[in-house]
Amino acid sequence: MKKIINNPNNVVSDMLQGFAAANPELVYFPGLEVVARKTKTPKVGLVSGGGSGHEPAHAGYVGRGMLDAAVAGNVFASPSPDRILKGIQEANAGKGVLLIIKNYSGDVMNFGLAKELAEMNGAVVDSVVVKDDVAVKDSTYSTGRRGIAGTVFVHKIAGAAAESGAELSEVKRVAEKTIANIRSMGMAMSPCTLPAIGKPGFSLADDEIEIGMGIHGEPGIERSSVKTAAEIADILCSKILADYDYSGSEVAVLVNGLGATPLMELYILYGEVEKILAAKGIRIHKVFVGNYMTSLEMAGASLTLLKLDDELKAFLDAPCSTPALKI
Amino acid sequence: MKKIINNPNNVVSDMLQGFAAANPELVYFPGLEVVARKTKTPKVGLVSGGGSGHEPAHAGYVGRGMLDAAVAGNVFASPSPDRILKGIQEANAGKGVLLIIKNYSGDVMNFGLAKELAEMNGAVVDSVVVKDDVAVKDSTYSTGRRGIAGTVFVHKIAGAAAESGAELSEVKRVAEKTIANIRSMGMAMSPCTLPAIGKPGFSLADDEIEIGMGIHGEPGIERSSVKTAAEIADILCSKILADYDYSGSEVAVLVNGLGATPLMELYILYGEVEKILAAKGIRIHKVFVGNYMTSLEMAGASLTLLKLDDELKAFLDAPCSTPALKI
Amino acid sequence: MQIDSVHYMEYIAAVAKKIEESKTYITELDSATGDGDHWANMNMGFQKLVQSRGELEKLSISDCFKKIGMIIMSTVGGSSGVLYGSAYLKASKAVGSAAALDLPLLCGALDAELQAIMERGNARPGFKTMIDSLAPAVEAMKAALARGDNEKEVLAAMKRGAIDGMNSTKGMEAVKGRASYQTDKGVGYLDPGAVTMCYQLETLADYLCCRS
Amino acid sequence: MQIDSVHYMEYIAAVAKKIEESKTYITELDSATGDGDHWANMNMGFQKLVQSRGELEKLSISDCFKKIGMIIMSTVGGSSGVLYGSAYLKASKAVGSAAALDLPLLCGALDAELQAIMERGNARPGFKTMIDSLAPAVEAMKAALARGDNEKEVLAAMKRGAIDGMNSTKGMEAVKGRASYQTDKGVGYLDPGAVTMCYQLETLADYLCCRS
Ligand SMILES: Nc1ncnc2c1ncn2[C@@H]1O[C@H](COP(=O)(O)OP(=O)(O)O)[C@@H](O)[C@H]1O
Ligand SMILES: Nc1ncnc2c1ncn2[C@@H]1O[C@H](COP(=O)(O)OP(=O)(O)O)[C@@H](O)[C@H]1O
Ligand SMILES: [Mg+2]
Ligand SMILES: [Mg+2]
Ligand SMILES: [Mg+2]
Ligand SMILES: [Mg+2]
Repeated sequence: MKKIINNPNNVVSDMLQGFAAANPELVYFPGLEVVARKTKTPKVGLVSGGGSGHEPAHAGYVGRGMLDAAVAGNVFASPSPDRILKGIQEANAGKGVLLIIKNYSGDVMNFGLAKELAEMNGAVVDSVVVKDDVAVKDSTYSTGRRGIAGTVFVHKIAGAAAESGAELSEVKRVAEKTIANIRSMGMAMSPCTLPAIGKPGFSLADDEIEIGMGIHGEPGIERSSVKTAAEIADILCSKILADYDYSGSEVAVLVNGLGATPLMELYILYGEVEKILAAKGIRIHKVFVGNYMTSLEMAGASLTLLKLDDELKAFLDAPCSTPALKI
Repeated sequence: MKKIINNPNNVVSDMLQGFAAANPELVYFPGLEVVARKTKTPKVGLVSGGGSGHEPAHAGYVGRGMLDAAVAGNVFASPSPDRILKGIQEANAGKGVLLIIKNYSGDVMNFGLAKELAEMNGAVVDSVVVKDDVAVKDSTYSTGRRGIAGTVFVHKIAGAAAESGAELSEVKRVAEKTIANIRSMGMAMSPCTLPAIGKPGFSLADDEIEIGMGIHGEPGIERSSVKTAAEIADILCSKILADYDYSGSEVAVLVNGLGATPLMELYILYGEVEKILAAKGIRIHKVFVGNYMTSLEMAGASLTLLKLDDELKAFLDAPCSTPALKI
Repeated sequence: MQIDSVHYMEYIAAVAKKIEESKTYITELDSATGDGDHWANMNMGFQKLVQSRGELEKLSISDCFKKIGMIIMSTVGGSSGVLYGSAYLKASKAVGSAAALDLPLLCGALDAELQAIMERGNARPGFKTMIDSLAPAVEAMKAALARGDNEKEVLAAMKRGAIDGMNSTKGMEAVKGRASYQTDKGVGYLDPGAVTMCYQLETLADYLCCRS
Repeated sequence: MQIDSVHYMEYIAAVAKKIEESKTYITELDSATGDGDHWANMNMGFQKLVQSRGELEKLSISDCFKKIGMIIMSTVGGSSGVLYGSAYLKASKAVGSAAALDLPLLCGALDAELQAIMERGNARPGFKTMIDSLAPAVEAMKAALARGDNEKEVLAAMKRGAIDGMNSTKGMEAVKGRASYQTDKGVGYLDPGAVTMCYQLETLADYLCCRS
């Protein structure tokens, strides 16, 4: 395993300590692995988090216009309730706190328990669950769809709503509308290695890619031979457009890199996506291309579409200033 | 070769076409592979560029507060004089144009010839050459030091100077002061593959890294077994601090990823760098951690230090708004 | 027999060792059907328990369970951390003020763990989870106690139930957890959480057998 | 002999073929001492020349050289693009209004290319570059012409000079170009630019020999 790390078991705290040193406007709580804004403003607090290994998610999105606190678990492992509780406390300015949870049973359970604990302490806490990965069938019975890169749009829009002074119920409504309008799907070309394990969790042949793989290397829809950017764009778009009707609407697009895929390839992929959407008469309002929700050093990319209305557009375009996103 | 591309011989135009679609505030000239601002303002024009494969450099730095035009060559190959000439024309608002060149014989020769051609057409053009890589001995006789990630600081500071209305000679003076105060050094953990070639240009054993490697995979100072983040930080800092005296001064730090190295590792590396600089009494004014000057999908990182004075600090902190950097 | 905190922590130490040794196997199982971190999560938690052994031994069995639950919850993380955490917190309530556990009390504690995990995970037997090893173990233990079997027989029945239950996950389709993302729902693979649950129950039975 | 644009483009086509076939070897050389793109750069340029053959054949030899220079400069890029571009532009001036080239005029054109490359690259023989194949070729050709050798001998001398010069780069330390970054300055490797330069001179000599 070749990684720029010290002790494989301390990567999360080592990373956040460096992150905090690089971003003095934020405060880091070692041990609890929580990153929060230094100064509270009287507004609804936003907390997100999850396993580490998805950088810049989630600490990179803490700041004006987005999150108030991010809670990090070990690599690919949901943070524990006590950590999340600390995040809730840091984000709580008396106007209530909204938890933005990605739909993994670990995250749902840990954030759920933390919410109960916070409520016992008298905090007003509500939550939304992001499930945007169309590679997985939606379901209420089973765990259902995974939450992936589309989560960044929820951070941005709910963050702008909270910053605008909206109440908790309002911020939750906007967040849920956003979630309802988001679909994503990814593809991977190489595996990633958990520092504590030292070996890749799976392997792909030299000429093999996997369509629909999750951001923790969870299996996708199918393995296939290497495809061109145009073919990949077509597969991802078809899957997404078949799942939700974006025709005639205005959208925001996110072409997200999984960690080891260079920007050059992400722009080539976006070029193909843009052609497909244009041909379908889907108007593109705003585009994000880069590493927004990664999977350690996995090579690959994901595509996210968000259907916009005037309200969402205003919140998406609203200014924000975080380490990973400035608008 | 696993890359998200179409025809390996068209990666540059495919990329820039996608880039332009994602950044409508910029204009792209296909064939000449030039990206420029849509609207000229009466100021000194700044042009940079070089071989492709270093994204977001250089097109990503075109915009308010940084470059006016970026010129892309084929992957790792300097752009030709006719392309650069177009970049100069796009950047020229009658106040003169400054070329920011990385010190490679190809770039120096192509930008040099383009400068002559532009001057024949009556344009006022001057140039600066960035040579920040301490892995190479400085020299006037030979090609001398390579220009690597420190170039981004030159774009930022010269860009702010130009935006402030300074004259060409002033902008050049500031750019040269910046260049004089910059030192960088990198290390690589995996090779990269030129799309048109399809095979890696070199190979590193599973437990091997290369210290001082250039951003085109040019050889470094030594190959060694895998090292910890603390050891790598120590090697890079020692080399840089031995070459230039930063003691007691205030600096900007850039921990740059080469393309395939996740942000988690870059932050861990910065954490170690920060400790070393703090111990030496070097004050850190501003920190940049991310992929600013890459080498296709190479894994590795580089460290850049810039010594600041009040003038440079003001220009570094000045607002800028480009696809790759917003302040 | 009487099981107090000293005994229980001796058992925990034995499990920690067994888990530590099973890195490759457990990681492969979670990599095949999940995200590959189950061993890393569990191992971190049990190593931490072993480090806290001196302190935990001194507590009443109820407080010992409570503290185990809190340590696991905060160090393991992931799904298993919150599940085992909830389990031990409920077990701590179940054993009340008892100075030590006999087998019926132990069975009650395991049953409390089962209820806690099913609630927190909103899952049932048959979902291809750790529940599928724990539930049959508790059932078998209850039945043996009801039959008035002797201690060795009760523990043997519990162990059998855990092992058979673990093996039964191979043919199951995952409903909860990451294995549910698999197109084939993980059929053909044992559930890693069921395997580590079985390791614990097995080790507990063996440890107590040697002592009785 | 008389060399006009039709003949010259026939030679260019032969070089293009030779370069296209040498992908692995040239790429390995530039990877070992540079950044690995020399073949890709040169091949792109010569393929483009072949595509433009029909148009180039119709031009005067001077305009043909000029256009070749412009095409190479804009399609090859890198160091070699601007160097060959400058070379052909100067050669275009050197041949002036001649309708076709005899060997003395050809020698003058090659000498002009040499001067242009040395100026643009601010390099001299011995720097481990393409110059180290071209310079000795020009020297040898001049000497042969001065001696009054016959055409075959003149071309053979030129070819020998190019090949010996190319081989001499193996022992040289690079002063300019990427090989100069090597701790050992690339000693032990041929310079890729010298090799492709030699390919061109060799092919030119052979092509003209067959014709005379
Ligand atoms: N909802 C649930 N109810 C019960 N057990 C579950 C549930 N979700 C997951 N598990 C158990 O947790 C195990 C995975 O744990 P672990 O890998 O540590 O967490 P994660 O799945 O979050 O990575 C699974 O093998 C399964 O036995
Ligand atoms: N300053 C120079 N003068 C003459 N020839 C040079 C100079 N720099 C490089 N070369 C030649 O160019 C060759 C490399 O060309 P190429 O790989 O296409 O460009 P780059 O080095 O920019 O990648 C070298 O092998 C050398 O022969
Ligand atoms: Mg996990
Ligand atoms: Mg090159
Ligand atoms: Mg797991
Ligand atoms: Mg080269």
